Amino acid sequence: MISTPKVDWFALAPTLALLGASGVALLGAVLVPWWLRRGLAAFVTFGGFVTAGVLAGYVFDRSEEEQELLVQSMTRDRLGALAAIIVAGAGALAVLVSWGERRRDHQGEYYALLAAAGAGMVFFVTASNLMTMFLGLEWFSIALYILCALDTHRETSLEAGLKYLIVGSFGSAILLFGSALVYGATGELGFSAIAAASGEDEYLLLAGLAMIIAGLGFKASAAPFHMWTPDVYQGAPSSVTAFMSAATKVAALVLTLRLLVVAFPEQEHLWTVAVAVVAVASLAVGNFAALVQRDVKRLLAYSSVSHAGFMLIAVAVNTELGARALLYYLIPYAAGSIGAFAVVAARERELGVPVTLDRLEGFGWERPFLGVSMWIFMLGFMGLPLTGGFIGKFYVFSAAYEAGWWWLVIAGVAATAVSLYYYLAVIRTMYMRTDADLRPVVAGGSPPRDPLLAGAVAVAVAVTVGSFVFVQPLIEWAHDAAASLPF
Amino acid sequence: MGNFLVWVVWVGAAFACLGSGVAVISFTNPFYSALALIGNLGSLAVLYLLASAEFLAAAQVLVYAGAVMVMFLFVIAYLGDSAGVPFGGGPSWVAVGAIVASAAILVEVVVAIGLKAGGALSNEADVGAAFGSPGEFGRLFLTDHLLAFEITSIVLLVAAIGGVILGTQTRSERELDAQEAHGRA
Amino acid sequence: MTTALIFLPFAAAVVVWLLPLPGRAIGSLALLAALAEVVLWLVALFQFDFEQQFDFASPQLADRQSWFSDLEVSYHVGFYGFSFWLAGLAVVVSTAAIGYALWADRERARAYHGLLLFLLGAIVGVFTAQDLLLFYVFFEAMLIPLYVLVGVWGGARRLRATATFVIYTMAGSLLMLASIIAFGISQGTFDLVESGGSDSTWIFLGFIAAFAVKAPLFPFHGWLVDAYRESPPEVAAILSGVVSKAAVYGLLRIAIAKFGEPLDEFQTTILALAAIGLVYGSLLAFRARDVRTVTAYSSMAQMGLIVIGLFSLSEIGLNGAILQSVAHGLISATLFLLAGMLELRGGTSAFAALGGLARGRPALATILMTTGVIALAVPGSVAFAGEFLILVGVYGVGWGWAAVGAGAIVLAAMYMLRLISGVLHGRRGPAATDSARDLRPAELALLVPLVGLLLFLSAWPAAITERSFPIDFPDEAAQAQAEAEP
Amino acid sequence: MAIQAAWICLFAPLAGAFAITVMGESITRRTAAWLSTVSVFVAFAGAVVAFVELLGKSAEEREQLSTAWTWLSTTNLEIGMTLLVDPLSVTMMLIVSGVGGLIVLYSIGYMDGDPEERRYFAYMSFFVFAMLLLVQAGNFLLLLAGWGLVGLASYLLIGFWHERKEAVDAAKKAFIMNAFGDATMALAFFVLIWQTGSLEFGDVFARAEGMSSTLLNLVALGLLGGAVAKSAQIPLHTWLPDAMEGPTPVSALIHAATMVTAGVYLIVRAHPLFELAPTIQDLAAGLGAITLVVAGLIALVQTDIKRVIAYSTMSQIGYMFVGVGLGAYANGMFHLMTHAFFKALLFMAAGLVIHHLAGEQDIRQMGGLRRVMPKTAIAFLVGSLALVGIPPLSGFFSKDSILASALASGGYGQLLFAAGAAGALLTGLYTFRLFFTVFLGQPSQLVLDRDHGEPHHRGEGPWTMTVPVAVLTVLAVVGGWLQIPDVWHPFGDWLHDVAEPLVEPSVAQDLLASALAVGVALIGIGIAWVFYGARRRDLPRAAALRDILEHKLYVDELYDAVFYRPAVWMAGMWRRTIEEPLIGGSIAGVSLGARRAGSALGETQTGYLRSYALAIAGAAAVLVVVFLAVQ
Amino acid sequence: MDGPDLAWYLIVSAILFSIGTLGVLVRRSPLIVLLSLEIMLNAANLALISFARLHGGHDGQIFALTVMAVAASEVVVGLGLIVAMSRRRLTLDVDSFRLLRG
Repeated sequence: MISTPKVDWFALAPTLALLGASGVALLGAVLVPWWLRRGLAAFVTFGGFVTAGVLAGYVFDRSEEEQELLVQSMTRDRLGALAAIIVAGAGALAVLVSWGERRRDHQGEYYALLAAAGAGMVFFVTASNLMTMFLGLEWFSIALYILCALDTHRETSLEAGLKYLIVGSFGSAILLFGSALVYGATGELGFSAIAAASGEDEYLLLAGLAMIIAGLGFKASAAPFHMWTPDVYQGAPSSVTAFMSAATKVAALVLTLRLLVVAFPEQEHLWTVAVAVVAVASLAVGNFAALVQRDVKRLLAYSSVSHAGFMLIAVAVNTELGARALLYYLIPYAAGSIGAFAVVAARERELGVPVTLDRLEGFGWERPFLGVSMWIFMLGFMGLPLTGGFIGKFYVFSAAYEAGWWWLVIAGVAATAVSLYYYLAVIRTMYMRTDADLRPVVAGGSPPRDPLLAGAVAVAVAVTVGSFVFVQPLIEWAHDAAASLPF
Repeated sequence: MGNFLVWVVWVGAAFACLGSGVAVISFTNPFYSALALIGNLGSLAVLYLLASAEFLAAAQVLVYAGAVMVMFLFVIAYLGDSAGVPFGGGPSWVAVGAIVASAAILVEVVVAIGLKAGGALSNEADVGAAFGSPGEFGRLFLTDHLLAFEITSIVLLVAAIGGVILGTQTRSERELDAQEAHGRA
Repeated sequence: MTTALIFLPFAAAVVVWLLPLPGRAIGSLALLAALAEVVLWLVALFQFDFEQQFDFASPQLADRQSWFSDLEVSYHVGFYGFSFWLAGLAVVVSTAAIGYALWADRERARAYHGLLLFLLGAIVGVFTAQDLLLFYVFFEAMLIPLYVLVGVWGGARRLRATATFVIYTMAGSLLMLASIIAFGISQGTFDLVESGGSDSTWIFLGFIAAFAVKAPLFPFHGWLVDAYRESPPEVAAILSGVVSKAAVYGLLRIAIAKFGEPLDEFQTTILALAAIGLVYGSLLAFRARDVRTVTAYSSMAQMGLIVIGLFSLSEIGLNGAILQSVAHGLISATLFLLAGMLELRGGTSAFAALGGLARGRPALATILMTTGVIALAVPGSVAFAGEFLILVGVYGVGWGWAAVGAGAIVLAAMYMLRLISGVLHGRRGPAATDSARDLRPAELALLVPLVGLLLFLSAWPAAITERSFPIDFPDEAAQAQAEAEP
Repeated sequence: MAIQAAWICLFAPLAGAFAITVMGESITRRTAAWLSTVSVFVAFAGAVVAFVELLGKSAEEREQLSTAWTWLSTTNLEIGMTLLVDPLSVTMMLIVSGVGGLIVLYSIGYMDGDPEERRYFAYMSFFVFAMLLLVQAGNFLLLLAGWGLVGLASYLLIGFWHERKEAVDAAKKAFIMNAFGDATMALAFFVLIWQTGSLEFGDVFARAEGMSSTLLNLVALGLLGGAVAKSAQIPLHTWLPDAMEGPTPVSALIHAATMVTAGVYLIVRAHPLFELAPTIQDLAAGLGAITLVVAGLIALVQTDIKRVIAYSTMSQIGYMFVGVGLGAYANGMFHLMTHAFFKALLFMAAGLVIHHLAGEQDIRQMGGLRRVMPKTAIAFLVGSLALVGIPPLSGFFSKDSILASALASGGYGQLLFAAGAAGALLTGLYTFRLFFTVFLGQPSQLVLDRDHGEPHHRGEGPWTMTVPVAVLTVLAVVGGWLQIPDVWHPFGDWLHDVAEPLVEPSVAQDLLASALAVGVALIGIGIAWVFYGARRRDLPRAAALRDILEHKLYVDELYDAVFYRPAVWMAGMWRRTIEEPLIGGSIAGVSLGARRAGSALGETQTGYLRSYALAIAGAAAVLVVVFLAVQ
Repeated sequence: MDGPDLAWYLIVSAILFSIGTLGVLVRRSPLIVLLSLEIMLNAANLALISFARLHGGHDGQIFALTVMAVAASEVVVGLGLIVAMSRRRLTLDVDSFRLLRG
């Protein structure tokens, strides 16, 4: 006789909402007539993401005390809830961005997979044992593999898909083996249990930890595990890239934080340094490589690598302030990257070709709103004032300095200085070419109107700027979320 | 006596497993590699058995060696010659690095194990007959690891959808082919 | 009050951006907003209590509002005597610049005027910020509009100019950010009024780096010439006249007010850099080939002089520095606007192409001559008063500095006279055709107020010096002077 | 009352200048001219009122200070917009505004027809204002302000004809040399401020005793530097001859009567400081002596009528320096005054000639003008005699009083006396060389042409030009009678309280000095007659000497080589070796390096999927190793 | 237990893992790369199972079972991709996919 376990459905609600949306969209893809599919699927998915966000908000509100459910399968706490909110928001924006995409095949499936991936992430950030972590990871990863390869008629899309799939599976295989070693060393899967059990014997544990860090570093696209990032971001459909760049990072970094802080407090002296080194590597690689890029999506991909570096600084300091910094940083960053890729997508649809820097020439004057928005996103990435990106960097550096990692501050500052060059290059091409040296771009007629995308961009701008003005509330959320970790 | 038999079986299985593994990555023709993998999985199943994971052993044979590999073979057959490509090659530093890296990982893990072997590895817990039995699995999957179970199913579902999507030819592809055909004509 | 002074331009900028009006209309609107800002400043002038003793602990017309509490960062603005004059300078010069933009009828007027107003707001913010982070925010916020203004509306080599300018400046200010963080975290608050002093050399140098680039001090002036040469004249006016003064405020409010030991430690070094910059700038200005470059290098020299005044750490020197800041702001703004007007006529400001413009153009000749002689600090002019105080102050540190400064007066005479003669005197250059008419009433309406202010201050420099530091300057400076006193 | 008069005196000319500038085209040139003239004469009226006021007072109450507003102030230094009215400043006010008024009046005729008359008169009024500010200033900084502003005015007026490169260059040169003087004075003031904490004359003089002798010497030296620059004494003398590029009235006013003598005024004004630094004061006298001789020599070889007079100005100021340098302040000032009269007279007479000959200034083109313009000839003769110091004309009394003082002040003084006597000889020589060549002999071709030219060039010029000349002629004659040794000396008494003389020559010395001076002067005239008047002898060939003299002792070339060229060279060198390669290059280098690094990283991104996996595997392996190793 | 020490199981799994790694890193045929990935996952499984045996807890075995499912899913997607590529007549050689680089 099996005693049915007590499941906290409320904690699972966001995930379930998205799963439901995904299911409906999937059914719609087969059942409803073709002309209705796109609308239905998009609507349902959007609704799913919004619902998930709202529910996550409730969860955030209702769980001052974190509690582990189902023998540490997952944790219900504000950290996960906040991350879930960000992911859901990113997903909702991604849906808006995707709408204008003239996708002709697999419309229903596309949205279904988007929702599924979202669900996977929303769950992933709450996972609190190695198994659920691995499963959640595979869950949204597989969905993303498919999404990347979805444009089967585009060779780059297929290539991106294959690269992502193989390298990703390789990464998760290493993660898995690492988990196995950790399990072997402690006999436990749950994070807190591992923390409790570890200590009597280290070597297997350390080997495992190293491999796990590698696996998670892959997902966070931190150097030197980043190399798939530019290729995949460039090859994948822009809306997918937008979603990936924002949501995957949130999920990966939040879970990295949770895992390292909860499960490996004993090994702090090792992983903090390791993460710090990885962070610096990401800063260097991301920024310098971005300098010479011509393709905008690729450029943004490298920039996301460098941002992973900034956020990993916050992880490395391993303090409550660091966690706060990370969680704050994620908000404007997610908004900014979705917005930026959305703008790129708009230009892509306008021209029907991949967007290189040259093809952005004069864009700022042709489409003032998108141009200014791109401006703001770039400012945010640069970490200039009037955008949340500035406060984010400020917090990260403060955390680093407070924890005594002054050389991380210097590294971050230097990286920022380098990054200016290519972010400004985007602005420059958008605005600063005289009509004389404007090469005629292969633009087709008047730019297609896309209110939904514009709306998404507007929201992203609002978040980017708003997070600069209203720091206090956001930082309080981040504070509460960080408080649920045992520092 | 049983002991000796166990030893023989174990060594045999282990070597079969390793050998087939090597075979998988050294055949030029994926078809043979796939077959080798089946052997590999089978011999692994034996090792599982010896590690008193009966249910897993069974699952291994059925699910893996059965379903999955069949699909593999089917696809390979579907692809035909186009499946065959040069063995390795590419930039030499990749190959060198590959060997070095995998060797390094091996050594490290072995060292780690060896360091631990001095400690706990030799005296494992004694377990009852029910250990690794389907019943246990069922109970655990419906209680403690309910989530894991559900998620697994979701993952499989997503993968299935993916397989379908990627497997079917899309309108855009068809048009592309048509254009190419037109271009050739 | 202060808040209104800061945010009026921002609001106006937004309005200008959003209103779909034709160029001239937008320009006039922006000009109105700027004039309103001037009026607001005058109102503040009467509210400001110059009798109150000067004390960094008590800014006047202050507003404070917590921004985020966990790191003790707040929106805290307020005025001191000296910063009040700097703000006034900013307001006046920006107004003239906007007027010029209206007169020159820039294309894409909405963007242009909006950015100018935005810039004005940011500058006022810098001069009033009483919180380190807020200061940094405004300090950087100045950069954003400047980047576009130069990059979009600038001259032929504007792209290189902007890239150099922005990255150079940012490199400096990022170091400052590091210092700000270090300072704030170690102090437990980022509020300038509440936080105490620090003795950390590195933090000090971080700040110095930013201000040395902004001023600029030798050898951090790599961005200077290109930026001043390529940007639209009115932007160059603001850039050299006002933005560089952000460095003055920063050095005074942060570097000098907060750092005791590092100050004494590096005083000589910085004085040396400033002195080198002074001579270097003057000499290069003397060989420059066009009005803009002369003005560019001369403002480098002048900033060197101002920094000398600041780092004399004597009350006299500080007074002189502030007076000279205001004077130089007005002067270089006028000169850049004049250069722009010359370019509007002849298409160039190169001496080779100009010359002989005095004949038949009395207004142009008078304005340029007046500004020029004030710029070369003819005794009796406000610039002279400023330099005199600065050098008196620095004499207390060492007579050598004063000697160098006095020598620089001669050099200034040399390059300024060269500029005047190059434009006005001698044979007519190819660009000095009859189509190059005398200044128009509109242009005079822009320039006369600036020159008028210069003359007024020449007659009464005490108007500023009596109201910058209404008592003996506190702490280090006073001691320094006391030691210097025989 | 005296004070109000002084204020009016100061600001009337400024108002005139300002009005002319602002009204611009809206008034006729003639109106502008009269506006300026009136403004200066108003100033003169103010001066006279002040003078009378002071005469009425007892010697003690004659010094009055009035501060209108605080000009420049910091918490421990306050400098007011302060006027000082005392016999000395009133004397200067009278000279400046009086002679100035006459010269402005003269300009109306002289500048008639110039397209930019308005500007000219604005400048003139402005100059008078600046000069009055200089002499009325109640503290050193204000004095320096006036000091600089007269320099500015002189720059503007020398370069008045700005199409002419020579004029503009001369103007620049004058300004920059004076700027140097300003700088040295400023340095002196720095010392004073840090030593005495004030720039008020009274405080400074009171507290100066406390200063160390080195500092005192430095201060005096700085002041002397300013004086030398302004008064064109060796070694800062080269700008004055070039300044003759300006209109002749300007030369008369600025470069003869008023501005160039400011150095003398400064020394008298600051005599307490100089007396505390006797070496420097002697140096001043020495420089004066050298200048008076050298300038006299150079004047011998000049062929430009104005330049001859300019050099004679330098030489006469040399006399004044000798005087004040030896502490005979009143005598120095006395000579300053008489010199203002007769030198202005000479210039304006020369101006008449030039005006008559339509701008010709080369004396070799002139001759026999006596017949064409007799009145001018007389005026010029009077001026020359006064300059040479023939009794009973003004120059005689003033110059001989200086020589007497020199004779009275010991060995050094007698040395200077010798120089002065030699100077007297030279004065006679070059002055009458000029007079004879220009006015005697046969009319030159040019003269004849002009004479038979258009009728309105007949005669000697409009009344606006002749009247001032007449007035000055009278003054040049009677101006000296204010002070007759052993008879009466109101001038000396008048200045006695301001600047008490250090030497009181005895009667014998007076007579000896006069006799010698007049004697050598007559000899000089005689030589001039021999060579130029009666053409009895040919000039001795002294090419080398002549060369040196014509190049003003090569001082210009010296400065060119020592200051100007090095500056230019250094500027160019810095641009080439620092600005472009280092400052500019560093930026380019950095950005290039960054891009290089970027593309290098791009290389590693080979696109080979397996290399990506390899990176992960390798990194993981390294991490494991490190972790195990550290443990 | 009878039979060899658990350490030997682990060593086998380690060797197997590195064989798989090697396969992924050197082989150019995507199919064989997929197979090698399978080997890596199975190596992990072996480790899990033997550790489960060591600790006498079921977690390891459960984990292993889920891993099987995950491996299957990866294979499905991978094969789907390969099929799609072959439809586009791309040579099935991972080294040939280099459109995206730099």
